[in-house]
Amino acid sequence: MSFVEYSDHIQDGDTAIIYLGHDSMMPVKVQHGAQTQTRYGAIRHSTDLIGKPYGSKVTCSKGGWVHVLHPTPELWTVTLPHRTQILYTTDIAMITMMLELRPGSIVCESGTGSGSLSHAILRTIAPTGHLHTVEFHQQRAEMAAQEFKEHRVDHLVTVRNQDVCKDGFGVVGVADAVFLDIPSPWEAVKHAKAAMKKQGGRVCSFSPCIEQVQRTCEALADQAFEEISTLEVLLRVHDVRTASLPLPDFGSDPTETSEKTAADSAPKQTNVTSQDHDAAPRDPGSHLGTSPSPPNPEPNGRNRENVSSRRF
Amino acid sequence: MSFVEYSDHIQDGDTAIIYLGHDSMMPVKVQHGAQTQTRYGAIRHSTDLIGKPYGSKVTCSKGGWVHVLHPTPELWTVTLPHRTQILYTTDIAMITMMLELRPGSIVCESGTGSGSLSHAILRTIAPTGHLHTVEFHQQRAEMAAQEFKEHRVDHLVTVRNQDVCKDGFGVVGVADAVFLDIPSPWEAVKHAKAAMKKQGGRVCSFSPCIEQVQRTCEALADQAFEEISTLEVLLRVHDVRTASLPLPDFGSDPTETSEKTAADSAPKQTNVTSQDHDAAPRDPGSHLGTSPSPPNPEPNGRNRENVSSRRF
Amino acid sequence: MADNGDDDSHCRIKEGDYVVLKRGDIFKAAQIQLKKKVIFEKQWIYLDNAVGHFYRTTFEIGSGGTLLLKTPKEMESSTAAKEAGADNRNIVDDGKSQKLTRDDIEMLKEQGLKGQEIIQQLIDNSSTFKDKTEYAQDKYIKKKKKKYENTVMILKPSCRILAMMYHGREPGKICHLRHDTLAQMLTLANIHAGSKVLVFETCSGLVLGAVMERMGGFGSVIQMYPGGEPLRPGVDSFGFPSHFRDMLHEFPICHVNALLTGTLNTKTKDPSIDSEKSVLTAKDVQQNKADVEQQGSPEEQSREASSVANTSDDQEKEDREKRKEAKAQERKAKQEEKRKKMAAAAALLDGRNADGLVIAGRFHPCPVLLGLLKFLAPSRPFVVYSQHKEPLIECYTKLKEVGGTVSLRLTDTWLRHYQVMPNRTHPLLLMSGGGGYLLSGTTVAVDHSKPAGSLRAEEPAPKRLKLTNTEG
Amino acid sequence: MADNGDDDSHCRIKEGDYVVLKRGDIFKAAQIQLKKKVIFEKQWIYLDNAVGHFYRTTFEIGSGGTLLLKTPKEMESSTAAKEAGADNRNIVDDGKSQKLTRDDIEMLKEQGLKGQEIIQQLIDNSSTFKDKTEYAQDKYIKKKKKKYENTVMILKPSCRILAMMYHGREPGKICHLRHDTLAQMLTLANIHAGSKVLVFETCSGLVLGAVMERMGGFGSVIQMYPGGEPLRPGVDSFGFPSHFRDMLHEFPICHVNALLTGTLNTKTKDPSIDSEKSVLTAKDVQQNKADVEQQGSPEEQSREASSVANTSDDQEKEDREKRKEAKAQERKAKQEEKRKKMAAAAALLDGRNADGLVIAGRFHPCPVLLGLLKFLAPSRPFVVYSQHKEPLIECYTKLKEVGGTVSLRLTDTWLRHYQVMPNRTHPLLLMSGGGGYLLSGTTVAVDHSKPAGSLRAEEPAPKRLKLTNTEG
Repeated sequence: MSFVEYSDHIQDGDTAIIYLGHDSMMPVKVQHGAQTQTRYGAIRHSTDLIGKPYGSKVTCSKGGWVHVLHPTPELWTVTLPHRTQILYTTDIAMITMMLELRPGSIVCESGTGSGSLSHAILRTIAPTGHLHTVEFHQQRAEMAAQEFKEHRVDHLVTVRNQDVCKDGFGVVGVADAVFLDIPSPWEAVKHAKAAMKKQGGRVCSFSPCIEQVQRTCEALADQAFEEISTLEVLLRVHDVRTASLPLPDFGSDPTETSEKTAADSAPKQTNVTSQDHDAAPRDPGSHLGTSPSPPNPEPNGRNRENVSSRRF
Repeated sequence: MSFVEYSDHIQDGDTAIIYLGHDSMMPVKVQHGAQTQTRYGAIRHSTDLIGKPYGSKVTCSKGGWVHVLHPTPELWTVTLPHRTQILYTTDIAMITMMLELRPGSIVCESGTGSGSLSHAILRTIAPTGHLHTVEFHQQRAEMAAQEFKEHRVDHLVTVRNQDVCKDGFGVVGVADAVFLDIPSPWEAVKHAKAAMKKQGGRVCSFSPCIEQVQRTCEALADQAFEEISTLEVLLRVHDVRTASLPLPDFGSDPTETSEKTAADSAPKQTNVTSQDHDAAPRDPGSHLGTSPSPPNPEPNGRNRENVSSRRF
Repeated sequence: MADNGDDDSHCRIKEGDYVVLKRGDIFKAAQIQLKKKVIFEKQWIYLDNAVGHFYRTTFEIGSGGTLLLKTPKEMESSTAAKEAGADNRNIVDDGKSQKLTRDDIEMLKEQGLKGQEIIQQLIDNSSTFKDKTEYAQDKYIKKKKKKYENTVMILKPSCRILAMMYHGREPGKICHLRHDTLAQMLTLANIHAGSKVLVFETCSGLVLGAVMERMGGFGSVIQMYPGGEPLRPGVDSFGFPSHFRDMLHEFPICHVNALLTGTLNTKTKDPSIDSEKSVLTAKDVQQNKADVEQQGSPEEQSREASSVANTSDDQEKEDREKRKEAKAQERKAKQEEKRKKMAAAAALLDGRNADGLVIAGRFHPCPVLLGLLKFLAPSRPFVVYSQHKEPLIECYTKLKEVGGTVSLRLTDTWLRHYQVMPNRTHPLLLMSGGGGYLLSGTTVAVDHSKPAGSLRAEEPAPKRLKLTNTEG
Repeated sequence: MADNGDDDSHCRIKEGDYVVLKRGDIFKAAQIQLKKKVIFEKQWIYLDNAVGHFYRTTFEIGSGGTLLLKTPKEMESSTAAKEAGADNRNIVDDGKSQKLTRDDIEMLKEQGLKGQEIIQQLIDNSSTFKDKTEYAQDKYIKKKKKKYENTVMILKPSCRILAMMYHGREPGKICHLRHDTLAQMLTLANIHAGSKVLVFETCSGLVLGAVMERMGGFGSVIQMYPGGEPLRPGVDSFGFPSHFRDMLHEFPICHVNALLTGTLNTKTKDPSIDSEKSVLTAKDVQQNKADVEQQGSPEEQSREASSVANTSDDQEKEDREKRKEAKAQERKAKQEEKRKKMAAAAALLDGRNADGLVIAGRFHPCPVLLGLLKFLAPSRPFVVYSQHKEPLIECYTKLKEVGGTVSLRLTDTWLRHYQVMPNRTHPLLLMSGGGGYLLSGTTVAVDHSKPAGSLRAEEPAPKRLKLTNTEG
């Protein structure tokens, strides 16, 4: 198992995702001799997991069963231990597209946070790209580095524990894309520019408040980023279910036979398949972005095109 | 006919709404001897309209037909001559509820604009309420007054041609509700407060830009309005239609009979009733509001509760 | 409304008033009754002390549930942002930042500390508070305030407040109708004073009350109800002046066909001599009972059951006979009352010249709409609410088929709130979908040149037109 | 990507490059071919002069359609807000504020005035411009700029740009798939280098190209296509390096059942000696032709028709024979080519261990999904796009019934842009619904303890599991 390559079988040291039921999952570090408690009972790693194919159904000690899934950045996002507010898949998908990430991309990111986006970036840029991720909180930086190792993506990422607003990304002129998720992104814009390839690239900033977006847009424009755009993506989840609607009884009606037939021939209950949506988007951090575009170091257009987005 | 009372028959001097087809309507001033051209031919008012019941189908000179509808504030909103950007029904509905308008309410409004909201307010506060509407543009104020007369609601409204930010609403201590739709609503907040009953009331401001909303919220808070809230209502219109989806052909499959049956028994075309929505809300002016709450003239809570909303 | 500004008596809370209690975003309808406990957010409250104060006054809930006038602006932002960190890099999350235990807090409460004092204690005992960013500090205070502040504001009810209350507390009871959707309904149906409006709803009377509020006591509202008694507990909560009741009529839909075909007999005094009528009323009573049972009065059921089980001697038998007779009398009186009401409503409906139709609730809207549209004059708006889109698609398709309506629109609205604060402005959650769907349109005189297939729907049209001509 | 920063050759426009032309929000895919006219926004353009310049350079379109390098920042906000009214109270709308007539403007254009010069003329000749508010002035300039500015920017294609281009220009060709929805698909299906992905789409190859872009030349993409030839005109527009083609395989779904049952013969060299195979290929060719015709090559059709009509002498007959034979040869070669391709794809599919499945398009997704899910290994994601919600509800219900999947979600996304400008910040239109719906989920090993009713779906499961075991 690795977060950038599928395996068929569960091995010692893997991180697997236990699927307990709808919207209920947990990650587990697979270790010989270890046990994991679930609400359906214990899972013994040596006998229940190791050597089994991913996707298998595992019967727990209390007789209930679960499925064991291969980790993906998306499953990780909904199961990872939160050390900070995290980015969710809806925003991650949009950021990945707006930054035009692909295998081989060199990406700078700050802050690393809980690593939710980092894993998705690594998945997309592997096997030939690299992620430079900067986190000012030491404990978090260390935990992220540890996770990258456990998830076998550490060869694709450099974690730096520094203040991106003061010290930048630690690299210059290498990045195709820069992502900012920090309280004062405008202070990091010049570092973002410095980290980018001189031919240009894209930047995306994610902020909850409109004032942050405004200041970031200004800073981006000042640094000659072009085509700055701000956007928000919201996810709506539809529940599929069946509802019964009673029919009204207008009483007997001897004169209007057609009317009567229409009323009586209909069943007393009508089944409708109906979808209800979350009253609110699932992802707590909804998404607003400014997609700026990039410095113009030469008059004839070696421009970088950028996106910055913001979180609510 | 009046905009606050239904009549059954079309009379000379009425304003009627010609319904030409889906989303296609036009208003007409009914006059003995007059003609109105439509794409289906001419309508002669004396023979085709006057004396006919509202809702009638009228055959035009080219043989096409239309329906003649009784005017309502909602039909007026989609057919009125635009002298300004106007408020649409989705926002009007929300404003009416948030301002807690009802028969008898005394309301102040500025600007009058094209009178779209004014008509809806008058409908709701008749027969015992009153609308004080202020418009700084002289031509517009005059045209609005003229329309109110034609629509037989002039007894319910006072139109003032003045600058609300400088001169206020022309009334003091009478309003249950105040509505602002002006470029600098914050400059009118103190006048809104002055116009209100001393026991309190509600205010709503409608602005396109977030900066306007921010300044208005500040001004409202300064004037001791309480429970300021900002909101936006968006309308989605669903088209109902039927779509056909071709079925794939996986080829013959002699061994898996059940599979085959499943595939072959299905029709080649499946009808789905599907709804497409406007990619964007119908009402061009979408809606954001701040629902503030009101001055606190006495320590023990004679508060006014207010709403202010803004337009995009 | 049109009162002179100096008489503020209607702005003061009086005994008997229907009011709404509010704390934060939580609302609850109540009536001001002296010495009567009201439960709000798990607390017992006596509202006695509110009498005489202005509406929108905020009270602190004292010991024993009495209301104490809250001194204005006691704290607000006093605690916030005195010393704030620039970011959260120094905060190590070890779950040990709060030194007060749950027991400590309970003790403070028992000592009678007010909410705001408890919050200050929590702040003083938090090791990380001063390192938090201003933003995080604010969030912390808000959260704690919600938990420990013990105040209640008393509001005058309105359709806006009650709609928000129901949607927040018991959305199932109003079929998840959101207040912005209700606002659209009232406007799309052109509800206003002096008109004659049909309402069919199973939303606890919220929709009916909202229509009545918008009509201000002028005109007529006919509640079409599905059988048994018309249910509208929510209407009381609006606290309407008593004359508003004069607007309100009711008609059971099980007699709609009889009314339409002219076979409805509302003249008979004694239903027992009219066999058809008798059948109908028996049915009413039966349905009524079913409804009452549904509403949850199992006592009566069990009482009846036990009385059947315990028949042993004659005395009991006689008693039972007497009770039976009294019940029969009562039932008769009720039926007579009902008959009168129905006659009045029938007279209003008979002209088929109603000005508006509002449908909302758990019944399949398609047959309801097709049945009740017949009572509208031409060129009148109607609006149908459903929690689900599918049944409204059915309505739409059916109406297109049978004709007699124009301007059909199937819509829903999204509601978005924004937080507007210096440097912290942002959109909040988008509420959508859950607010339900609306089908709206306008009636027109029915076209006679339609193909035979749609004859049924076309049939009543000339009648309708004629009625409008003669009675309008 | 991982190039050294100093080699900027890949950032420069070269002959033969696939590029995207951009003006405002309008995009168009094109190829750089010397002396070849390209039509863009109703104008003929020659792209020759772009060669050698950096991507993202903006050109002015000169007379005759040649590109001229635009001098940087020529005007921008130079005209705006020099003298602005405070509000619009003094503006009387009489439709006479612009003194230049349409003819005047056409004349200016003919005189060779550039867009920005024309706009300045319009401003100078507007009697109301200086009375407009700053906001209104800006709006005016923007509007005119859009109309009269005559520039084009040349972009390097990407999935982001092409998705926006298709959605803006020809949404019908990509089944109204919006770029944010495409972004969700690529992420939900965990598309990445080194995996084996099945794609079934009728979105002009946009989805296929997007998947290929995300795989960067590593792994395999198998395009499952409905018959005839696989259609993917949009893939060219991505301008992939040639080795990306090595990833791409194709398999006609009409052979899926044969493949699943092991009756597919891909070994035979000459299709004429294998009757079953022959039937299948004939069908292919026939479908192929139908597709080509649909794609709009009526020339060939009419040529064939005319050749039939004009047969009169032997020479012509002979020619016709020859042509027929040549065609048959060609067809044979094509079939052989096709057989080889199919054999390669079949080998990839045979293991039933694909890593991802992406379905998008106009076919009913339910049978497509159920058919193609069989090729996925357990614990692999799949995602289905449909413009309509209803067919995905069917998929959802069916999958719940047959089992073998978890984490099913039916979703759509809303996209909202914001204008962020000093004092003019506001949300723009909300794009929703029109972007389509997604059903996503993850495969699992199929459960054997299900009731008999779902046996059919359960049947292939052990096979699938075993294959995974032996080949994984």
